[in-house]
Amino acid sequence: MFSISIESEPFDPNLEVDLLRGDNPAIGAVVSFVGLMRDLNDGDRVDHLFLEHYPGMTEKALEKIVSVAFERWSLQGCRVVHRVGALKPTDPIVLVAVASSHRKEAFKACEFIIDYLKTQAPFWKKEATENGERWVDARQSDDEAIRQWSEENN
Amino acid sequence: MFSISIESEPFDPNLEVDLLRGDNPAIGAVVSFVGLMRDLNDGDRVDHLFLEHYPGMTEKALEKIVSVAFERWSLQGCRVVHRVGALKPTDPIVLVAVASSHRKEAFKACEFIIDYLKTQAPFWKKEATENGERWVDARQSDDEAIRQWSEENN
Amino acid sequence: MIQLRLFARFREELGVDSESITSDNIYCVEDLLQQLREREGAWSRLLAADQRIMMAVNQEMANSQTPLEEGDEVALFPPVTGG
Amino acid sequence: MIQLRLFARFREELGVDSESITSDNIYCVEDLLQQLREREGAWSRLLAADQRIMMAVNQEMANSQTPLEEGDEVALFPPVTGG
Repeated sequence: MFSISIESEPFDPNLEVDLLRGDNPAIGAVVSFVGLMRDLNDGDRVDHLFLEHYPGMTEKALEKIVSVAFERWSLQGCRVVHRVGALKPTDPIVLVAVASSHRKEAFKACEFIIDYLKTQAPFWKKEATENGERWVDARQSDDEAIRQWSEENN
Repeated sequence: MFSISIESEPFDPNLEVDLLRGDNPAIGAVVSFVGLMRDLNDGDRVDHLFLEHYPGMTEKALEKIVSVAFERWSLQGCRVVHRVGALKPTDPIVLVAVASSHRKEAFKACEFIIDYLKTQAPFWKKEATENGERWVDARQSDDEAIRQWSEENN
Repeated sequence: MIQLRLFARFREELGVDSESITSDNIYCVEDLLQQLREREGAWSRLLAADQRIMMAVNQEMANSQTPLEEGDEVALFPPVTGG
Repeated sequence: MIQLRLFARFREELGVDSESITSDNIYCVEDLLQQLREREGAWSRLLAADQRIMMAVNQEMANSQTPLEEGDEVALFPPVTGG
């Protein structure tokens, strides 16, 4: 029902969406989120990015997040792919694609999964900018995004 | 900044997402929704679907919806494609793809556009089921989906 | 003249997709609706006041109070079901 | 023994990615943190009580009160920034 993968080479988000859809005529909605590397962050040019993770825990953390989404909404399938290692601008960093019969479930589950991934999955970004290397700071807005999921019942 | 098209032949959602992304390194998030024809609706097998629209008004209605989304959120681009004519199960009916620097804007704008398209754009579905042809009824849940957009400020 | 256009179930059940109607005494969409309801058959049933009818004037969503002028295009249709 | 693992900025600034620590007198993550804070240099600064530290026990998110047993794997890292 779901697939999670960590990729050290560039991946194709379109292929993942095709694999999710397959030929399943019960799927009425596919919502996908692709996070891409930007060439600008906090006002500085970014030349490349290095993504570190915690092998073993990463997969467990993502499986738990996706499992909770499956318990909470009626879903037909889900695929999550996250890049690690060295990335360049415009590279896909992460894909979250969710299939369901109706659109509201797919939208909610997709946003839920990326919101939790951002705050609960052990990935860290280090940027190489024109002013040298630096670890990316966590964003307060990502912590705030989590709160809506405990406040709403659906 | 945005593209709207009405297609009488099958279209490829992946191609649209690629065109939206281009090589733009300012895009950090792409959220896309694909609505697909299901082979079951209201408990009946559906063999095929005919989508009627109001040429001229359709394009104007979609342009207005997308323009409102651009005024409301900071977006990098948007593509909307809607099929008309005869469709078979698993065919994409509609694609809404939105690009932005950060994910919350893309999620909100994508859901806003499909919610308004469902209630404000002049398309009508007629299903051919095992029990004959029938016009699809509008869903109350689609009217309700619109309300959230007037209640929230962001 | 006012150009009337009908879509989907309305078009099918009324057996007509467009029609020119003289604009005399028609100042808003409601005036046109009242005139059409006086017709025989499916017209009075489909356009009854308790039916959910969507309407557009010159290809923009409108309501029964939207004013009409000579040459306007008025469309009547059931609630939309795209997407 | 408890297997300590460090990631990202912690790993870099402390110059170590893993270390075995005797589990004597360590009953929860906070006991381990207190012991590490007594070390010289970057340890006390990075792991100070006012720092935002995330922690995992046996590869599941934990907090300072999570109990520890002999053989557990404990990871300490700054707030995550994936996605």
